[in-house]
Amino acid sequence: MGKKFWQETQIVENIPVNTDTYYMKIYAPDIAANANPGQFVMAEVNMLQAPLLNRPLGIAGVDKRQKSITIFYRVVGKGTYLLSQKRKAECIRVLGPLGNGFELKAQRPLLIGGGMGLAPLLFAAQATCPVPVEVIAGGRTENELFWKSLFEEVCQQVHITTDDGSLGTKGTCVSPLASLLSKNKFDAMLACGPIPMLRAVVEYAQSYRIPCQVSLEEHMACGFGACLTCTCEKQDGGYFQVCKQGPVFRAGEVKL
Amino acid sequence: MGKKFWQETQIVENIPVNTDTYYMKIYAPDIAANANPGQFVMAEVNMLQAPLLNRPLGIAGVDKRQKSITIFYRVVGKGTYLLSQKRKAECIRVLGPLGNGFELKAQRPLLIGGGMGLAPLLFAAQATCPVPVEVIAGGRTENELFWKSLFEEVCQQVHITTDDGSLGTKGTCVSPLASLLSKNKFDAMLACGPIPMLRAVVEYAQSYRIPCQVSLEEHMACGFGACLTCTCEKQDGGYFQVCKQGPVFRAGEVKL
Amino acid sequence: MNHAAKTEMLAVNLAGIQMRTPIIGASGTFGNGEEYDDFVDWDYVGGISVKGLTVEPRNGNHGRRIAETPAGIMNCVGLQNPGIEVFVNEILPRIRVYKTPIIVNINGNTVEDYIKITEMLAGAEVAGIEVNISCPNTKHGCMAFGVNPGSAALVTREVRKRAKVPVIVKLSPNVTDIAEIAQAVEAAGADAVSLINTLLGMAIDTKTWKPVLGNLTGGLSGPAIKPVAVRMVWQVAQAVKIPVIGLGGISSALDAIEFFLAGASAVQVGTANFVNPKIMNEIACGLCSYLEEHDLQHYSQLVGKINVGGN
Amino acid sequence: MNHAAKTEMLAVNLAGIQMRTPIIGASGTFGNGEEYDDFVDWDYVGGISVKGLTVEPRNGNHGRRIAETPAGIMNCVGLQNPGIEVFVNEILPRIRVYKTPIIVNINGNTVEDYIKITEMLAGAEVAGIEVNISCPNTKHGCMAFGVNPGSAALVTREVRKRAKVPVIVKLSPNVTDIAEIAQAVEAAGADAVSLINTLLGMAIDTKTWKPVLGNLTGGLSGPAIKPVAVRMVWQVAQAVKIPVIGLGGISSALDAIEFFLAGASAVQVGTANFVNPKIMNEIACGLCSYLEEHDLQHYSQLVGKINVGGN
Ligand SMILES: Cc1cc2nc3c(=O)[nH]c(=O)nc-3n(C[C@H](O)[C@H](O)[C@H](O)COP(=O)(O)OP(=O)(O)OC[C@H]3O[C@@H](n4cnc5c(N)ncnc54)[C@H](O)[C@@H]3O)c2cc1C
Ligand SMILES: Cc1cc2nc3c(=O)[nH]c(=O)nc-3n(C[C@H](O)[C@H](O)[C@H](O)COP(=O)(O)OP(=O)(O)OC[C@H]3O[C@@H](n4cnc5c(N)ncnc54)[C@H](O)[C@@H]3O)c2cc1C
Ligand SMILES: Cc1cc2nc3c(=O)[nH]c(=O)nc-3n(C[C@H](O)[C@H](O)[C@H](O)COP(=O)(O)O)c2cc1C
Ligand SMILES: Cc1cc2nc3c(=O)[nH]c(=O)nc-3n(C[C@H](O)[C@H](O)[C@H](O)COP(=O)(O)O)c2cc1C
Ligand code: FES
Ligand code: FES
Repeated sequence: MGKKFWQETQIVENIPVNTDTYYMKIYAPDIAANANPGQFVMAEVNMLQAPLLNRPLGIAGVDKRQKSITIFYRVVGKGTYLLSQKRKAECIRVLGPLGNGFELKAQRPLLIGGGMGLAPLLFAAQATCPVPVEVIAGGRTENELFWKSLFEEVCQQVHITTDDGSLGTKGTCVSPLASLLSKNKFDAMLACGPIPMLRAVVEYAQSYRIPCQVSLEEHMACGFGACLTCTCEKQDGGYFQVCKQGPVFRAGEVKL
Repeated sequence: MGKKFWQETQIVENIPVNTDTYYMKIYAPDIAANANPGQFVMAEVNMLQAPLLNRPLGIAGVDKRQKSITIFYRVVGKGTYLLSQKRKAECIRVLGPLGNGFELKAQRPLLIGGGMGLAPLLFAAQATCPVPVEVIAGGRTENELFWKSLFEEVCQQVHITTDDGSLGTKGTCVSPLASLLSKNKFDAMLACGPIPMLRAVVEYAQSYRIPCQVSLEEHMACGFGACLTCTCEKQDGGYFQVCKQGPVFRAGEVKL
Repeated sequence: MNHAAKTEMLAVNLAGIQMRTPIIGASGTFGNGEEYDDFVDWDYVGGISVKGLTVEPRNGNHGRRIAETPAGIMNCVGLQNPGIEVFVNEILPRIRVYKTPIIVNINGNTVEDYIKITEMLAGAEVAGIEVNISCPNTKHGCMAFGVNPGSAALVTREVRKRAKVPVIVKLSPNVTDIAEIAQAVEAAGADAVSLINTLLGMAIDTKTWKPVLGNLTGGLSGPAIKPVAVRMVWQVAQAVKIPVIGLGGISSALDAIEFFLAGASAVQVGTANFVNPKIMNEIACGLCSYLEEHDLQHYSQLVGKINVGGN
Repeated sequence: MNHAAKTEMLAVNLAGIQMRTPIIGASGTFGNGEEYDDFVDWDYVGGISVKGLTVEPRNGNHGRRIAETPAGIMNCVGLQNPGIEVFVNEILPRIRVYKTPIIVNINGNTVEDYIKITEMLAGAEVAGIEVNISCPNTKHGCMAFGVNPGSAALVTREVRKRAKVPVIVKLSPNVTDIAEIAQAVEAAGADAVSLINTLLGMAIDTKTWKPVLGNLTGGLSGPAIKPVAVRMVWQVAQAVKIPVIGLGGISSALDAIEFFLAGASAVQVGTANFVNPKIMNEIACGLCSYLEEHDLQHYSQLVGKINVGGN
């Protein structure tokens, strides 16, 4: 983790991209200048009122010219609801960039993301470009896959899956893996999404011997290593701090 | 206190009238139909979050045609700040009408109000019309006296005072009393404002033997008689509940 | 769901008190019920624990009685009440018409006070007595009884001996070991316990340097204290066999369900009534919907069902 | 106000520890200070109470460790730490560069643990020892010591005998009479007391019927508990002569001032650091402005100055 910044700043844009998901752009020069794909920010939702804690949100991209960062968030509870109510030009405090991001040295990476797990992968895809990136983007229904066009801008190939088959292949983002892995020779897999999905991805990666990185989520109080509440189990006993040693881990390091 | 209504309703308008004071119109058919001048509502500020409690606000008027009530409130803390952030058409829950209002049988009443104390008096003036009403409206500076034109619509005479002399007579709303009372023969005095002001008004009323009613403020949890937290001292020992037996009292009843 | 289906899911006989729902208005926050008559459907109010009563009328505390705190309130009403006689002769006849069990919350400075008030209730048609040994807002007695197993048991025993109705003992959270005190009052004959009363708190005005409340300290209630209340209900439910009535910060059906899972056979709703005077009805309905969604026939299927093994 | 003026208003010698401000980072919430190096100006950090240490390394609790509550949080970290040796040899040399007093928060399951850890600190350059007898998140010991005057005194005495630096004893709020325990540790030689640690709480997941936290219960902290903390600081400050360090929910200068008025000679800031990593600096500056507005030369002019007479 490099230098972290606590920026008291402004919302540039906060607009819905579908029924429950929002796109937010925040003016944050220091964070934008230092962010790597896979890192996240802690965003204030209701400064020291209820709910109390800042919310962890993956950085989905930076605009170095506008000195801003972008995030995508789904409204799932009070904190994200309050975020969604904030207006353009409203003040917000945001802390970042936090955690360790992805290692992006591969020449032929495969990105696999489910739901909001696609947010950090978008940034990874942008950063990897012009190296050819392939992505599997999974969601519950078509409605969730506003991601498609975003990834198409920066990826060589975008595979879409939906639980209900309303767009792309019917199934989860794990479904296309078998055929993709047997067809192409990827030299890295980057995954972000729910734990059962990560488990399945890691199994594939191991059987094809492809180095795999996973990005985890845990409940966090501070986001920068001070509280020890965001633990995940090390493969060899003891705990990692997800916010500091993660959120991106090499597949073999952590118990999923 | 008559029947009380808990209305889950909508904000019709919420607009600033000066730097720290807002005018809010709330659609509330049952409250509008039953409200008397001097009564108040409890308005939700942040439903069961922090701050927890509803806020007492005097009813400044009703629009029977639009089935709405109007209130004026000054932003002094978190609750009123949150109210000020609410938008047109946003939901709000509001409880009322609460408490006992003014007795309005006089033929020549004098109304005396300081600051936000003018809110219930505006409703009283409207309700008393066409009986000729005279009002002394006091504030700290000209900026606070958006009340002037509102009262001019319904009063025979409006006397303005400001602490700094920026509008009307320099002084408090008590200053003009001596000369007004010696000139005219009022048969009722209705006062609302800070305690020291009320004390002074009551003294004048007593020396001129004019029946006087005062409207009090106290910190309230429920607003409808259930919690016993809003007490003021009875002249003869024990306590009144301001929300239920008040907020309007006859001058002799309460210790100020 | 229709009305009959709902009442079937929620009816309970609690330590001898027959209630239509397990959701009771908490003492001091539900007035004598009358104040809520414009708002609630009495069919879904399991009972009313009336404002705390004493033998003689009391004026309550001087000065400011309420302060807001983060996600809570502090009060120091100090048991303002008209005395037990006025209650029995004037108030009780008025509120019996709601046809919901009336539980009388009794308070005293001495054991004799508790004895006397119980005797004065002998002929009254009330459903139960709640012995408050946990009020933090009076100078003498009350909370003092509740923080010591011996004195808690003593008061319980004397009241139980004389009471004609079930006796609920209301416990103070301002103690090291609430389970020990619950066991003591159980052994002394309590038919049920209710917990928690308010946590003792304080606020100081940084403008005047004076205490915000007239009585210096006050009782903290509301959502802020819920985690402490759930923990204590869980501890007490494991320690005693008599029913446990849980309260402290309940303001939604999910909150109530947390208390049931922790082991409460019924709940009381306090501070939340001030913010939403219909909340008890909303909790009852929310509880029914939850039961339906989870294919449960009766709320008692939740009671004590916390799954503590293997996280 | 310039820097020199501010430090003059805030400097204090607390029970032998020379501090630039009376605002200390609370144990377990300020890491080892390093985590905050990007955010704070160390000149305004009165001291660091490091994350609780034990003789041997500890992994901490399994499962979820944090839950949000209304205006608060509950944690069950369970004293995850690298052990005292690693602290002394690796961490301490790194954090001494901040030139702010390092207070070592020590924990044990037995009196022998406390003795051993104190002895292992004998050669270390630390400013003070904070004896935590109030951690609610470990299966054995710790809080058990803090809820009983006898055992609290015993631990204090043994640590005091061996410590080369001032000894602060951190008290548990989960007790009937915190003043009694404060007096016991004072008599046993404590140089200061700090209070409060977290309130023991619990939350149950209504979806899974399991406890939300991996350790079933957790420690409640944050603004929600502030009224309880102010009350306890006030009670303890009247009962003892040694300095009292107040904490519990402090998240603004006005909050800190409330604790000073109640009798605290210094304060610690905990949970608020998570929400605003610069909060300790903001509190220091806010405190200076308040002093200036009130024509005060030093914050000690606030300490214990609550005006309880005649509301
Ligand atoms: C490193 C990291 C990056 C993240 N990036 C994104 C992102 O880019 N976009 C996005 O929409 N979300 C992201 N999340 C998840 C996001 O932080 C939570 O959805 C948010 O904090 C929920 O807040 P809330 O108040 O709305 O919900 P709450 O009311 O707090 O909770 C609603 C539900 O979500 C669960 N939940 C809340 N926080 C977490 C968490 N941290 N981990 C797991 N479950 C949780 C709760 O247990 C509960 O079931 C990320 C989380 C982490 C740890
Ligand atoms: C019957 C009644 C009618 C009222 N009518 C109006 C009105 O028409 N317009 C208007 O602007 N205000 C009115 N008030 C006052 C209004 O209720 C408070 O200003 C408001 O509740 C403050 O909430 P807050 O969260 O913004 O401030 P807080 O943060 O709660 O408090 C800010 C400051 O105001 C003081 N304060 C808060 N509530 C009260 C109260 N109830 N009585 C006295 N002091 C208080 C606090 O002690 C504190 O010093 C009325 C009060 C009562 C009791
Ligand atoms: C204003 C007020 C008055 C109270 N008076 C009493 C009382 O007279 N007797 C009693 O046993 N409890 C009394 N209580 C405590 C409540 O019954 C309840 O135990 C406590 O508020 C916790 O529940 P809650 O968080 O749901 O409010 C009072 C509480 C409040 C807020
Ligand atoms: C995540 C977390 C970890 C904590 N760990 C410790 C600890 O190791 N030792 C200790 O004495 N107190 C510990 N505490 C308690 C705090 O130091 C403090 O007493 C408590 O949180 C109340 O203060 P606050 O409300 O400002 O947070 C911890 C608190 C939190 C939130
Ligand atoms: S969230 Fe605090 S250490 Fe990770
Ligand atoms: S505010 Fe509750 S009784 Fe008056």
